[in-house]
Amino acid sequence: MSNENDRLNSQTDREVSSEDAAATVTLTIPCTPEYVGTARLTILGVASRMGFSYDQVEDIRLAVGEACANAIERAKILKVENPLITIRSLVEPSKLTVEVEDHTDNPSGEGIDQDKPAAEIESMNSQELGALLMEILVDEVSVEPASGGGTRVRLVKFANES
Amino acid sequence: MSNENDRLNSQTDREVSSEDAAATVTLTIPCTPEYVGTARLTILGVASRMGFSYDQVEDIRLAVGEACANAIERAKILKVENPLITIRSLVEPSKLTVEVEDHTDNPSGEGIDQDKPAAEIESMNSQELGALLMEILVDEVSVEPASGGGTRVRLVKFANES
Amino acid sequence: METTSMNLKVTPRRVDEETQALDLEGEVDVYTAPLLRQEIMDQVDAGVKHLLVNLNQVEYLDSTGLGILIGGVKRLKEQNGSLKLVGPSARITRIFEITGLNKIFDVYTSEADAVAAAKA
Amino acid sequence: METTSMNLKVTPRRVDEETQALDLEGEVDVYTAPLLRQEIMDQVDAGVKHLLVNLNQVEYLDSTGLGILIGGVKRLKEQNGSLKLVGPSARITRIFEITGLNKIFDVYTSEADAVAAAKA
Ligand SMILES: Nc1ncnc2c1ncn2[C@@H]1O[C@H](COP(=O)(O)OP(=O)(O)O)[C@@H](O)[C@H]1O
Ligand SMILES: Nc1ncnc2c1ncn2[C@@H]1O[C@H](COP(=O)(O)OP(=O)(O)O)[C@@H](O)[C@H]1O
Repeated sequence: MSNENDRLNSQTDREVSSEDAAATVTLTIPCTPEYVGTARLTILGVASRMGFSYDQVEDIRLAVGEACANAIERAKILKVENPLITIRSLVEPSKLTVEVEDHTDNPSGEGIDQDKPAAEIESMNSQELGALLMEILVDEVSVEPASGGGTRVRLVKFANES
Repeated sequence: MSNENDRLNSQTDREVSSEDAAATVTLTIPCTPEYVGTARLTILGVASRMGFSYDQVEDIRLAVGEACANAIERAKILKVENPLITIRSLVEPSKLTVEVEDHTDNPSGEGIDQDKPAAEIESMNSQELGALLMEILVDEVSVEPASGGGTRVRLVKFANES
Repeated sequence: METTSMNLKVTPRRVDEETQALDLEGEVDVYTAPLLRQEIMDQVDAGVKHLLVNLNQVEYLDSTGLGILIGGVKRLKEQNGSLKLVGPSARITRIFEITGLNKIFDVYTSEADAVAAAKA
Repeated sequence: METTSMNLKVTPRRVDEETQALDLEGEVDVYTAPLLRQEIMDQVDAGVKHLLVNLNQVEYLDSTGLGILIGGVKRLKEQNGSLKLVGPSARITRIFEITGLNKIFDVYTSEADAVAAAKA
């Protein structure tokens, strides 16, 4: 019996790991500041299962938070009544795609430049900073009109090679 | 100026508090064990904003986890293909209502008795334990057929009087 | 306000000739419970007499996990051994109390107490 | 693996004649940023010269919060004072670096260093 116990003690610790099958998680929240924290927690739950590093999970969480903040800003400017945001996470073995869709209005403007001098960074408003953060924090950002007259921001983060 | 600073130092700390307007948060996840943790995080986000105590938030989180575990058990037994769970949280000033809806089958059986002797508790299966926990942890539990042939569990937790 | 871990880690650790500990860390839920069941079964199959399940680092325990612990208690009792729980948080102690499971589980604050009780 | 707080708490604290600290705790995001803006404005209105924003207990900072800190830096510079950041986590330091905001913010590891720099 002492031999068997030794065998048990020498076995490596087992950990549960995600099966990483393709799956979709969809969250709909009011397009208001109070609920962005809830969206970030949901994304934390989704991304944590995927073998991303701590910093990568935080990057995704912040990028999604920025996309939500943008949507809230648009809804406020356009005075949309009871606006909603839908956050759709597509989990695949190779990547996480998060679509943040609002039903406000389409954004104008171009992509933004990542190599601004300090003076220009200082004069950026927080929406521009948010767009810059999204560009830096995830691997792909695209913005397109959503069906039904809103904006869909698609964020893609690739999983680690292993 | 030193007077003004004193005034500032003596002011009570300000905290941001929720406005508690009626709002709905909807989450759809695969009806599989991997995603129950994501549902619990979302519920944590919703309930944390509502002035519940730490224990009350944990109670709601566990009750929702149990409702999801039940749905997963049913989907497994019934061999539903690509089953989903929808978790709808209705946030009102006086209470949080969480509906956990699956598209599996309707549950049979009655409500369960909270005053069992030890021998009977020992022989409960985990689904029965889960149902017992829901009954204890939230203020109201109801189970009803969902439109489209599944089960909807409705959990209600009342906010603290204040 | 809340520490969240998405996983469960189970580390077997030998205590003495006839006592084995399982150190759990994380969440025991419908996702991770099969791992706990397997680890307990491995111990039973290896002929362990007293099993201490260390809940000190467990932050979430649902009915699936409770069911597996109850099953473990029964299995070890059948072979004249014991399964004891060590160091649950206030939150998890509360779950044992409200479900009446404190009537079934032997719960100890410290591992030393649990070992002493197993030998008594 | 992650400590989450849903709120922001801002506590003003006097350091010396012309220096005031704001101790932040929690998340600075689109929801809580208006509170931070108000607290900074209150300090500016009260005529504070040097403002130290203590980020030690801040676990999340988004573009809304960054925008308000940038605004604070500008306002205090206008009145020949300063706004300095103290004790950001590795995570938040990284955010400053990748955005280039480390070129704009004066960041110090300890409050003592920030006070000394303000007097220099
Ligand atoms: N939803 C969005 N996702 C990504 N980038 C966006 C989004 N909305 C706006 N932007 C970007 O943010 C920047 C600022 O946008 P905006 O505040 O509308 O300023 P402007 O209209 O003056 O360019 C623009 O460069 C735009 O490309
Ligand atoms: N989704 C559910 N929500 C609440 N209680 C449920 C649910 N499903 C089953 N139950 C309860 O759990 C108990 C056990 O259910 P089940 O495992 O189906 O056992 P049985 O069919 O043998 O009664 C029953 O008392 C039933 O009322």
